[in-house]
Amino acid sequence: MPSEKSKKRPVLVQVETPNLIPERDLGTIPVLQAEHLGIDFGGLTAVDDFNIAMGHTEISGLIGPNGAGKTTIFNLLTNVYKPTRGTILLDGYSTAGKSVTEVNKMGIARTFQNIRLFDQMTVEENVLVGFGNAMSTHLLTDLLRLPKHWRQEAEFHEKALELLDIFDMRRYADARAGNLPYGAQRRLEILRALATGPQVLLLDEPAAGMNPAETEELMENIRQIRDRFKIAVLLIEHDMSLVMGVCEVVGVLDYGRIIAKGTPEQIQSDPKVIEAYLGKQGVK
Amino acid sequence: MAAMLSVRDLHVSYGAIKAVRGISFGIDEGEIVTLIGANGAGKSTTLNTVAGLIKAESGSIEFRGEDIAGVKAHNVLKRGLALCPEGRRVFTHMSVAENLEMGGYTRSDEENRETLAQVFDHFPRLKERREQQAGTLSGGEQQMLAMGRALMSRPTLLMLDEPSMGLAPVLVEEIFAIVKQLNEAGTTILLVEQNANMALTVADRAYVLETGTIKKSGTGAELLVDDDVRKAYLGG
Amino acid sequence: MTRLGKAASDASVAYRRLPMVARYAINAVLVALFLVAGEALIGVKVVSRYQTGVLEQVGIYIIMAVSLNIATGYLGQLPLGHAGFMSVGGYASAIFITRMMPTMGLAAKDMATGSPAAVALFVGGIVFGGLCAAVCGLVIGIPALRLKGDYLAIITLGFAEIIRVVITNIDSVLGFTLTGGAAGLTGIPAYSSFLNVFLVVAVTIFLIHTMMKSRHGRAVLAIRDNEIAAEASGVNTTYYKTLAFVVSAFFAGVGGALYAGCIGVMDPSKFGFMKSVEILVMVVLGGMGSMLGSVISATVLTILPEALRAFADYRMLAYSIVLILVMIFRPQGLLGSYDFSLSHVIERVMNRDFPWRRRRTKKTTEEVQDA
Amino acid sequence: GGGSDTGTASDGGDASSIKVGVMGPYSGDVAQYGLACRNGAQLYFKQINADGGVNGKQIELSVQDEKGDATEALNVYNKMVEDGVSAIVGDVTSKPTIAVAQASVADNMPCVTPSATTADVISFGDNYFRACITDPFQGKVMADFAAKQGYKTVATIYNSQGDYETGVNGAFVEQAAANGITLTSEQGYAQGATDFNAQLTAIMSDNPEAVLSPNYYQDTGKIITQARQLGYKGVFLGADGWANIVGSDQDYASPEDLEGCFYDSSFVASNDDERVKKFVEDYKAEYDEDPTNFCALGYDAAMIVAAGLKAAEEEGAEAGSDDYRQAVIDAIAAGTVEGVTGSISYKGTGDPAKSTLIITFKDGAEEIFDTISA
Amino acid sequence: MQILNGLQLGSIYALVALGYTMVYGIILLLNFAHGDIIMVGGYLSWIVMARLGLNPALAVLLSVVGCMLLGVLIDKIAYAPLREAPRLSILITAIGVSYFLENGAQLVFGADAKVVPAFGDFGTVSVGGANLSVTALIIVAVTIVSTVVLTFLVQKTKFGKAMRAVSEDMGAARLMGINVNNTISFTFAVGSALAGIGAVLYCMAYPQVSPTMGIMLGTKAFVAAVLGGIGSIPGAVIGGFVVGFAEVGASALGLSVWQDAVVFLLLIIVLVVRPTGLLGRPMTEKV
Ligand SMILES: Nc1ncnc2c1ncn2[C@@H]1O[C@H](COP(=O)(O)OP(=O)(O)OP(=O)(O)O)[C@@H](O)[C@H]1O
Ligand SMILES: Nc1ncnc2c1ncn2[C@@H]1O[C@H](COP(=O)(O)OP(=O)(O)OP(=O)(O)O)[C@@H](O)[C@H]1O
Ligand SMILES: [Mg+2]
Ligand SMILES: [Mg+2]
Repeated sequence: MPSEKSKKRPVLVQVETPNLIPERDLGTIPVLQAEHLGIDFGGLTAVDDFNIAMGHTEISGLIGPNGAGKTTIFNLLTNVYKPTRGTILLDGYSTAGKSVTEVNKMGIARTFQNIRLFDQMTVEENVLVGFGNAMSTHLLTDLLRLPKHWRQEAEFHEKALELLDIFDMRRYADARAGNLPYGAQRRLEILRALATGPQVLLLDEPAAGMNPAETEELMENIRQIRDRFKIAVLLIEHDMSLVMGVCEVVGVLDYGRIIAKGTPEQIQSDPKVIEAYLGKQGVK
Repeated sequence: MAAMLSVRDLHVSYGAIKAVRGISFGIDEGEIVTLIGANGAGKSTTLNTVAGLIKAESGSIEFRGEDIAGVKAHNVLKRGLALCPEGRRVFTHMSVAENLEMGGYTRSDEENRETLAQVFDHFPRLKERREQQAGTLSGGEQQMLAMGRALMSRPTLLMLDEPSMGLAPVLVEEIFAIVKQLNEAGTTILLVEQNANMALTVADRAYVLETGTIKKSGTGAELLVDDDVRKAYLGG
Repeated sequence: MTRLGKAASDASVAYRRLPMVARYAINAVLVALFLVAGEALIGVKVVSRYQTGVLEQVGIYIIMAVSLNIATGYLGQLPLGHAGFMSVGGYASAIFITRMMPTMGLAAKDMATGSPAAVALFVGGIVFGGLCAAVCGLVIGIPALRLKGDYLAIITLGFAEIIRVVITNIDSVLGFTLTGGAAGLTGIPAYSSFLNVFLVVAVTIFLIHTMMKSRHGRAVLAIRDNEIAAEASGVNTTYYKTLAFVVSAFFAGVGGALYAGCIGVMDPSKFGFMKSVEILVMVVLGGMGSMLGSVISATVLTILPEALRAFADYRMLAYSIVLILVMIFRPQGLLGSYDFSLSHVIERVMNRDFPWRRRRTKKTTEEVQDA
Repeated sequence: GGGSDTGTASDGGDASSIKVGVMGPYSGDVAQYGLACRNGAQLYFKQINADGGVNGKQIELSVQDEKGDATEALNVYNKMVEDGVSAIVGDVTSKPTIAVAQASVADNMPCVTPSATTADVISFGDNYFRACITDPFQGKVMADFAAKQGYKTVATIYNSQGDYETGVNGAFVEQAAANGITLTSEQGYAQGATDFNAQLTAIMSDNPEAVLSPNYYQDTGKIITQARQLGYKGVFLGADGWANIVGSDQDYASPEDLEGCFYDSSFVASNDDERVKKFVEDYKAEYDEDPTNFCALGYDAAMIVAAGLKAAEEEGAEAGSDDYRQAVIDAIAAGTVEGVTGSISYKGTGDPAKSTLIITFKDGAEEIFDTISA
Repeated sequence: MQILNGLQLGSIYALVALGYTMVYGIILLLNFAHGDIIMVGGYLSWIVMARLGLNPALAVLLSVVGCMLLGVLIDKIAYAPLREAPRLSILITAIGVSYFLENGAQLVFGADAKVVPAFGDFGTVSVGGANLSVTALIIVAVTIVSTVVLTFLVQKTKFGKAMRAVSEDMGAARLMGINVNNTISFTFAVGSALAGIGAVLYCMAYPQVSPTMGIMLGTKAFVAAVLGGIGSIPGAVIGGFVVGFAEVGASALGLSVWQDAVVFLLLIIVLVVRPTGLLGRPMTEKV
């Protein structure tokens, strides 16, 4: 079972590979594959016949007008919504019938469009909650403060700080997450998702509310995360500079259906996409 | 001509946190003025204070020659000053139509019928979804609803707090087009934006806010080419 | 691109910390000192019998408040049936101990002597009481935790009322003597003393503390702060909600067990909704999620009605006014979510980090915010 | 009035006074009983002080509220012991009284409860006495009375969460069976219930000749009113919880509805007995209201305590000593007190041997129907 | 016969539950003091009729107006300062107010129950052979009328919509030009007036008032409101009747000792099957 496998999977091992080219179509199983995915809300078909196959270290983008169904797709992929139709395979295993928690343990982590942090907890604690998947002490061990408890706490304290370093956030480690500036909150959410040890990271509008300078830095960070941990990233974004700058493949969604797919360049010049989404300005 | 809205030496705090530290600015009738600045600069705090949601610590806010500092939000609105708040804040359990109806709370039914038609012209999507529960709208749809709702009170000064946040590029364009349109139709506009590029393009004048104080001001065109501004807010 | 926050990390290295062993040792010594001093003062009658009695109740309500705080302050739910668990624990332990006494050759007055058999029976009794309450917590928790907010509140209230009706009626229905029915359970030996009540308080606080400062506790807090995000971060929300609820019920049962041994009578009608509310008031008044807050407000609110005796007929009126005023002027509770740590205070002293010298450090945090 | 009018604590009071504790619920939902007992007891002690006190010493009262809660009752008890009381009048309701009774054994503190009727109360030690008769005794009295009246079918309706009500009900049901009376239905209700129509409708489907309502007067008032509205014409039987149902300044059930019903009690204000008449007069003069059963029991409990103290004083025991307390207990156990609720004496237990009155309602007034001697 | 019993009891629960639901609907407060407001209403009726010997109509008027004012006053003094505070703090304040009213009433009126004189001699009517109490019929009728009026008020009037807007987002409601404090006061006035009506009906059916009478009545009505889906007006009414019938039904089946347990068990079953009560709107949160 994948969940058992993923339980044992060490988190955040930095994979040393010189080759950073996405391994699309290399004959390996896609890390994430969805087929004919669809969901209806009452009469509204929010998503219909959505297909995706992602390579293990691919950065893909999902764009589309407001209300196109992008966030809904994330909710389907993480089993927050049960799909009306279609299948989702993670590393070849179906996620059907799994709880949100189990899907996360299988290897899909996400952030939210409207930030959802553990506001009252510290930044480090937020990350440590994510590390929960990798921690293994029994309740009694913790209650009685056996040596194993101390060893594990120390180990993950270090790991958490290392992770925070990615976004240069170590200095915030003891701050309350809810008190962080907006941009830092968005970044912390990404780190928390990373801490759960995913194979696929879903980012819902990570650059929302960031100014262009911050966005640029974020772009760099996303690449860096992919390179260090060798995971796939799927992101939703309205900020075209980010999408065009970092994504290797982009899908365009409108009214719940994919209307175009391809490299950023292809998308940018697709008249359908310009009409439905980009507008004249979007093409800069 | 005296400014329509003039804010002088405004200070606002949340407990120990000083969010706004003595800012002064003015808006003339018919202008589009924008406030830009980084996260946490105090932009929303300024708008909320003008709208009467937050109490100022000190300073004066004059609207059409009348001091409105300390006037309650519902009375501020009656003077013709509407705020479309950050984060949309639509009434999630009410339908789109009911949300718009609430927007016209201080207006007569007849006036509302007219305004509603205009709002639906600006935002056809809202017309399509008039019976949908607002909470289930997508982010962009909710933003449109929030703007439409603010318009329902027929304000003379409309304050918009990050109206383009989370919107598709084509919609951002649309929103700014609407902003211009509204302005041309006679509504004075105070715009707070993260998307400084667009904001400066449409604005007559602009103020740059940094940690609760005004760092720079000028016409939109001036600031668009200002080096410091470009570096900090325009990513170039 | 990763620039390391150099200054900040230097600062954290420079800050001297107490080793964990020392922290626990200091606290253990303090608890021991408190117990020994208390016993001695009672022994020489500086602390009178009346005061000792009130102190024992203070200890019991501390356990009730900190245990409810798990479900309320830490898990973020609003259970209104805590008194139900208290009564289950009280009855279970009282029945267990009274039934076991003959078997173990103990008489009622031996329970106070501290002989090994009595101690074993005492421990067995309160653990048994706690376990029975925990089982009820499990039975209640499974359906209740599917609900949110006020619906959870009312369903727990409902369960507690059912527990009360059951305790009142099972004797007459099943035809044997177990709970004493409406007449109550009487003749419970006085097995709670100042010493063992406060020993149990210390153990309870220790265990709750260690649970909360571990991955399990963090999972519970995460659920409180944002359940959807917790689920998406791999927290098994069903498991941890149930766990928090059951642990909360367990300690409530322990509190009830001590109560039975302290008062000597169990009256089912006293464990209704109002008792649950009384405990909830302690938690909220102290500050949700603050263990020290719960301890302080349980102490104050237990002593307050006694202290207000001088107001005679007006004392309950005075009590209610105090309640309203405190909430109006300190809506976040006496301590908010602040929790006291002696070790942190000692560390501050070690690092000469005093409030009057903090202006400089504060400025740096402001700069951090502005950045 | 009330409150803690204690002086500073000193063992046994000073030479010129004797300290006595009076406890009960003076706030909370059973406060009316506590207050009634307190008024009765205070009246008696006031009178005895006016007459020169006990053995020339004034009685000094420590009056404490326990809200009807066992925990507070224990606190109050401990406080009183510390304040050096020589005896206690209290507690009032059963559970707090039991808590106090259990704790008081070790101190051998003489206590007289005016009104705790549960059988248990006096079983923990020899130091506890009560002024009232017990629940089971009342149930038995009424079952015997029902048999004597020749009722063949009876039903009961009682508060199933009250110890008093279940106590009387249980004994009645048992004795009724022994007396060959058919119990058609036994209906419980919850504490605080106000609507009894459902239970009464169920009872009336068998149309029993009599219905026992062993509840307090407030509930019984509603039960009888609702039953009559539903058209029930039979007899209602009750216990001393009924006392106060009519008279004073308001009627809990209309006199017509009560006509021909019976209850047992040890006190009725309309009694012709000279002692009762004087008590009623004195009480009215002091508090400007009619005394209830509880007032009378409080008064008698105080009388019993005073008699015990008098004997101990005369024996010359040292106030506050073990001997003194034992002397009080011995004197109470051996003596007889002519109280306003009858002649009270103890025969080896803390339960009094005293006569019981069967009271009925005739032409809108209470009247003694029978006296059942001890 | 038992059906009318259930209707009468259910009507009173329903009316009280409506008050809970109104207040909950707007500020998400479980107004623990609601039952005690009814108690005060009961005493007002008693004062007018028993103490002053005045007309029952005056008693009805004074109870309703008195409760209304009391409700608004409680809001202004105890709840309004806490609008921005955590919800639990207001809950505790409500508990404080509840204690205050109970103990205050006991000091003023004494602990013992007072008998409220009859509002009139209504007798019975016979319908199809059964004797029906007119009092019970009046009670049922008043409840139905109150529900209809209230539903209209909340769903159709501008003021009602303002109430809903305030309940969702006070800040946004202010921006719409809604006077939030007035709206909340109005809600308390309506909810407490319902308590006043409830008090009168209660005294008609069970003519006694005592300082603690609000506790049990309040708890049952609270259960009714939750069972129906708290915040929902028709839900409160249905909940009231369900609780009324459950109690009567339990007694009719010979389970009278377990009456309370039956009611709460029913509540639990309903909530397990429908986590937001019979008519409560599902609490979906868009992710
Ligand atoms: N729980 C729900 N119930 C009903 N409709 C829903 C629900 N969730 C989403 N929808 C609808 O599905 C559509 C897609 O919503 P979604 O949130 O996925 O849009 P999106 O592409 O993420 O848009 P945005 O970029 O504005 O965030 C919208 O029209 C929305 O109203
Ligand atoms: N309710 C609040 N309580 C405490 N502090 C607050 C609150 N709201 C804002 N602040 C603080 O006040 C400062 C100014 O915030 P404000 O929301 O006005 O900034 P902004 O310029 O609108 O930023 P953004 O672009 O993120 O919307 C920030 O430091 C923020 O943390
Ligand atoms: Mg989205
Ligand atoms: Mg802002």
